[in-house]
Amino acid sequence: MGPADTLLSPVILFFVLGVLAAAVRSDLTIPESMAKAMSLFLMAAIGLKGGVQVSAAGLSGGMVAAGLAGLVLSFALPFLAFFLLRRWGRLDGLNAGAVAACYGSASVVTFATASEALTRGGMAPAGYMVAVLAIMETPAIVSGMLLARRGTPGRGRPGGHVWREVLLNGSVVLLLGSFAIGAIIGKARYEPIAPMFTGLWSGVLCLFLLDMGLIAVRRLRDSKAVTLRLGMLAVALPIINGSIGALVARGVGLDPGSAAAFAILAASASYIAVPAAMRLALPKADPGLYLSLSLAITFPFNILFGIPLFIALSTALAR
Amino acid sequence: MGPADTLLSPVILFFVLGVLAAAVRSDLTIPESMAKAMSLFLMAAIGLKGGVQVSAAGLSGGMVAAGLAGLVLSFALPFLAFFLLRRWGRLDGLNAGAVAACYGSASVVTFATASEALTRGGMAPAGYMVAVLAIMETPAIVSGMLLARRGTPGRGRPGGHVWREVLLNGSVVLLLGSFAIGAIIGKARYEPIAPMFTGLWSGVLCLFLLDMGLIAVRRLRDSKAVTLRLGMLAVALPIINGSIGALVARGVGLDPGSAAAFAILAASASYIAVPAAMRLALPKADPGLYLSLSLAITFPFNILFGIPLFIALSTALAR
Amino acid sequence: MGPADTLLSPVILFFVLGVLAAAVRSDLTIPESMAKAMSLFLMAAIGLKGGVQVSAAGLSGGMVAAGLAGLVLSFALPFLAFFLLRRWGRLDGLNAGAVAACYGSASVVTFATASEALTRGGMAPAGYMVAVLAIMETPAIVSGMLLARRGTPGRGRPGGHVWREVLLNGSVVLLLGSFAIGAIIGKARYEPIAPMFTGLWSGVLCLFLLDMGLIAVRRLRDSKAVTLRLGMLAVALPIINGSIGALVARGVGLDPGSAAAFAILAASASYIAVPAAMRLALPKADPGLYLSLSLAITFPFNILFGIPLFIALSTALAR
Amino acid sequence: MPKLVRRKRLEIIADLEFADWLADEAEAVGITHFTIVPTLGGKGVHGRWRNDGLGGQGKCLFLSVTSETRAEALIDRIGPHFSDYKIVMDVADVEVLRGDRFL
Amino acid sequence: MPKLVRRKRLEIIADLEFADWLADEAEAVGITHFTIVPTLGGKGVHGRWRNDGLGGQGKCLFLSVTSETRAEALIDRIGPHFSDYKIVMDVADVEVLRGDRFL
Amino acid sequence: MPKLVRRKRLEIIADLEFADWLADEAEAVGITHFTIVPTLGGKGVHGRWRNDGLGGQGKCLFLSVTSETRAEALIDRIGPHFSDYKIVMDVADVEVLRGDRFL
Ligand SMILES: Nc1ncnc2c1ncn2[C@@H]1O[C@H](COP(=O)(O)O)[C@@H](O)[C@H]1O
Ligand SMILES: Nc1ncnc2c1ncn2[C@@H]1O[C@H](COP(=O)(O)O)[C@@H](O)[C@H]1O
Ligand SMILES: Nc1ncnc2c1ncn2[C@@H]1O[C@H](COP(=O)(O)O)[C@@H](O)[C@H]1O
Ligand code: NA
Ligand code: NA
Ligand code: NA
Repeated sequence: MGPADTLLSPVILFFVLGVLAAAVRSDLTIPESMAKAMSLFLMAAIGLKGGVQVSAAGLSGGMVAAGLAGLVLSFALPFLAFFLLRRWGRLDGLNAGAVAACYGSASVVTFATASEALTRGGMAPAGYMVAVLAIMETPAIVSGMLLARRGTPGRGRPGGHVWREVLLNGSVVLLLGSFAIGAIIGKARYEPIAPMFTGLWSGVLCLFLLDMGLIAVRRLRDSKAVTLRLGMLAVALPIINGSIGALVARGVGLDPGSAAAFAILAASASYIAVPAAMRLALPKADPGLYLSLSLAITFPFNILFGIPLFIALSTALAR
Repeated sequence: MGPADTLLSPVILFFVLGVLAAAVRSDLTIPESMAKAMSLFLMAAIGLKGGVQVSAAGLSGGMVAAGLAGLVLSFALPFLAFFLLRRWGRLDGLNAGAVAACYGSASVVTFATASEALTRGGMAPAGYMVAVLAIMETPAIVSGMLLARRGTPGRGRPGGHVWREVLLNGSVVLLLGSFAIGAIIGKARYEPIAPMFTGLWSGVLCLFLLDMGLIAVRRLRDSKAVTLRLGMLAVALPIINGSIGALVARGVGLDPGSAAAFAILAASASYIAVPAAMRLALPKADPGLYLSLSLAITFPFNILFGIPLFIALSTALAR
Repeated sequence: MGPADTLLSPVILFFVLGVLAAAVRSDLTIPESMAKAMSLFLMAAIGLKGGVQVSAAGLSGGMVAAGLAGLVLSFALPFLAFFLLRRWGRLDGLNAGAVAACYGSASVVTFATASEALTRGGMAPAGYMVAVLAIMETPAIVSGMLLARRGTPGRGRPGGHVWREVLLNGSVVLLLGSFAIGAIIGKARYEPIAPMFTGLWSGVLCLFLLDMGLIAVRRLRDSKAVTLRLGMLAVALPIINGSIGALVARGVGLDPGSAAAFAILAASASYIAVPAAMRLALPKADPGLYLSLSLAITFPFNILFGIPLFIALSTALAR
Repeated sequence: MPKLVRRKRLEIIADLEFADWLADEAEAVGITHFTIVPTLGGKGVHGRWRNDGLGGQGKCLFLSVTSETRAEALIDRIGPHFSDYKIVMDVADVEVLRGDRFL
Repeated sequence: MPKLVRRKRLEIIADLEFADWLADEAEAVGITHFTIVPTLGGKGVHGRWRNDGLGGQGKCLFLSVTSETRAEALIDRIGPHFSDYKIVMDVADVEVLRGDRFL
Repeated sequence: MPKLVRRKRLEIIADLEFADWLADEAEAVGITHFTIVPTLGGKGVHGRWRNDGLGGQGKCLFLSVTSETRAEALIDRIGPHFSDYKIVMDVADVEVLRGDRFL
């Protein structure tokens, strides 16, 4: 499977269509609740399919190792990002912490697109990688907040809801819940719901990425806070984090497909779960900034270049 | 098909996931218009499939008998419920009438979940049971209103719209309309739309029940009017009504699968069509009360325990 | 394929159900964002399938000829419509121009319904007809505006956005974009997304036409501006335009299926893209008027009678 | 400001099912212009609610800018139903252009 | 109340397609803050409408709290278009904290 | 008009995620009634935004009609957070029926 094959898949082409449409200022828009419905569908489908695969393969040492590696990595990656954002990016501590949290966490849609590409290329990641995805969503929020709050006194703010927001976040609950359901029902009972969750998967991903393309460009245009230095970091960070991820995956002995998925989780930046938590935890941080960087720069970069890059890197490391 | 088999279906597990997520106060939510879209889909699909089956099997005496039995039962059940709600539940006449109307009517989603379980267990109900469902939606509203209005003088209120609301209610029109379309087109012309209405059926039901689980718990939490006595009645009434339904179904000679479906229609309580009508017909009645009882207690009870119970009862009675 | 066959398809029956439900004032409604989601789906699906077919058949002279014919026709048809609307319809120039623009342009859903009927009848139109559809959406807006603005001085109004609205209109971009994607990916890469875009096609069309039936009747009821004369023109114009279209299609040598589709494009009137543009370009024109004529009269006429008529006409002309 | 005239802005929060009834009552006192705005949720004496798309919970905001006389007439007419129908209303002074459009 | 200052609250009901135009016109008189609220339907001299998601029927409520001077300037500027573009507007007195944010 | 009494109408524009927090703070000063209205987009010092259903952009309009005392108390309580939480608020005079329902 060459990179051309990835780039010419309908999923990617719809993303490009969204980018172009927004770039020429077309009024094409996806209704908000349709976008939300599609993201709920994608999370349920990804969880179910992962769970069914784990139920078929059984618990394995690889699963535990990958889960622990994901936990540690998600906690650790923001420290490096924070350092780079402050020094090279010239960002204040508060915003650097918020941005760092996004890059430590992971993006469901990037993972979904990568799974799609890997499966098409005959190197489908292990089912348990979905659980790793869910595990990696949250620890980064903790380290991001620790970093941001050094020297920022907090009192009487809506922060009481933050831990709830983080741990009981809708996407984490839906991902892990669907994963558990998939593991309980197994392959036979998955059959009746397969036409929806497997059959529609790629088609829904197309329309969802169309929307992401539209939103990425529009957000970038509306935002004023993105400097050239920060824009460069939004490309450098996924390359750095993804390479670290690929090495760690190699270290814990994942197969090439799972290792590529792991690298992409490390490379990707959250633009749904973490921003929602940051708005409550760090309300003074600028959402325009961390959303533009993760959604409008890093996300397209990963979709178009990161996925083929880390597939190639993981394949090379596996030799 | 054992009860474990019912309880471990993905449909039920998604309901449980919704209940748990809301119980731990996760912020997982399904957008309102997605919920409405799914319920429109379910009603159209249920109607179409029933109509196609009737067109294949032809009109039968069983269909007429079941329809009449449903009509009479829906009208009669509120009287018993009203009596119990006033005496044991200590409810005022107005609210007792509104609640009784809900329990005389039926719940589309409960029926859909039961159909799913019955079909999986090899005892699919007759196609015409969909028409019985549509027939049973309305008569209970009439008796509920009669009961509630004794001694409640009404004037100048939006009641003029009530009959329209009842008879031309969106769900009744969509159910009966799709049923008629299914009967007209028959099996061959149903083929091109089968990937949507048959293929996606179970998958959509999963996400819809996820939402129902979330809403049931949240409604119960927000409502203040539900006493312990009323909560107990919300479990007793489906058992009583369902048993009556099972006996009547046996009396009119339905096959075990259809009889189980009939019992479940009797046991179920409406939380869409009837509440909408009650708000106009009895605006002084408390929607928090009748919605909490029917949606937050009786609905989960039926999904988790009522369906296996009445399948077992109808099977036993058929011997 | 007889006309009965067209009229008894589930797609048409759902439209009739919508018309009847609205006529008896049922409260059945499709949520706005569900309607928008379905129309986005239909446009993406129609574009993709056309593109895939063109990629299989290759570029052809027929495609270029049909495209040019569509371009010219869409520009020319409003002149005839304008003349009739002013003389026979007694409409002022401004509103006549706005209405004429709608009739020169085309309706995606009418085209989709016709494609469905033609494909079912074994005379599927050529894939490139989708591109013709997209081409015909815009020129009519230009001539409609020219006609309406004679003598209507314009200054300082939101007209600056009009050209953008017209050329970068969401539906045009999505149609042409999906067409291009379909042409790039070809048949093999279309497979994974076929369960969504081909499998669900007819089912979604059913629910969409249910909504159109509801809306058509409700709009007609809410509007006060539709006179008997205008109502008659809303039936006469599709017959005239469609016949011209059938002759032109014959002239450029299209196969009968594509010719029927071409005739239906000419006969149909836009009620999505053009009205959106007209509100900005001619804000003084009455949307109630042009929407009622195109959506509430011409659209149902075409769905129920126009499609079988122009299929028959094109078949006859091909002999 | 050019020709601004005083009017009353009526804001009524009621169950979505009552929207048509409100329109009829408004019409009866000569108020023929209104706009309906959706809501997401709220809280009152009847507890917290969310617009979850299932039966019984949707409310709307019925907005009408009208003359003082007609505003009074409508309040007189529907005021008695407020507690039965769980209707909440407030009236504010506003100014408008083209006063003839706001009767 | 702490440092409340008087401002004008502009409420404009217009076709959704005019939202960008309204924003541009507001910007031209120095109003850079606004919020857009959706609507479900309404009625006016042009009859009843519902926001049914298809062409030509969606309206929005354009809300801006601003200084009296700028409110006047905007009304002067867009008032002449009101009848052409079916725009409806009302102005109310409100009080705000942090007056410098509401220019 | 029959028994109309003066109250304050608080209108707060804030991130949707702050709705529960606003409700808690309102409750703390005795305001137990409110309605939440959705928004489509807007513009402020932090730039243009659209409610696109993905993280970080949804705002809502929190509406409460209450007594002057409680309105003041709420403003005193949450006012200091306005600039941190990007909250915008305005207060208007309104009149209501059944004053006891608007404390
Ligand atoms: N004072 C108020 N301010 C804003 N909204 C209110 C007020 N009172 C009631 N409401 C709204 O009207 C609904 C019904 O009120 P109630 O009958 O008091 O439960 C509430 O749930 C709120 O959404
Ligand atoms: N006085 C008013 N109060 C509230 N909404 C109004 C008023 N006048 C007009 N509208 C709204 O603006 C739309 C267009 O008004 P019109 O041009 O009169 O049809 C109406 O359909 C209403 O939704
Ligand atoms: N003066 C105002 N009038 C109306 N809405 C405003 C105003 N100021 C701020 N907003 C809304 O509040 C949001 C946040 O404001 P800001 O913090 O200034 O970006 C803006 O995007 C607007 O939607
Ligand atoms: Na990451
Ligand atoms: Na029942
Ligand atoms: Na045409």
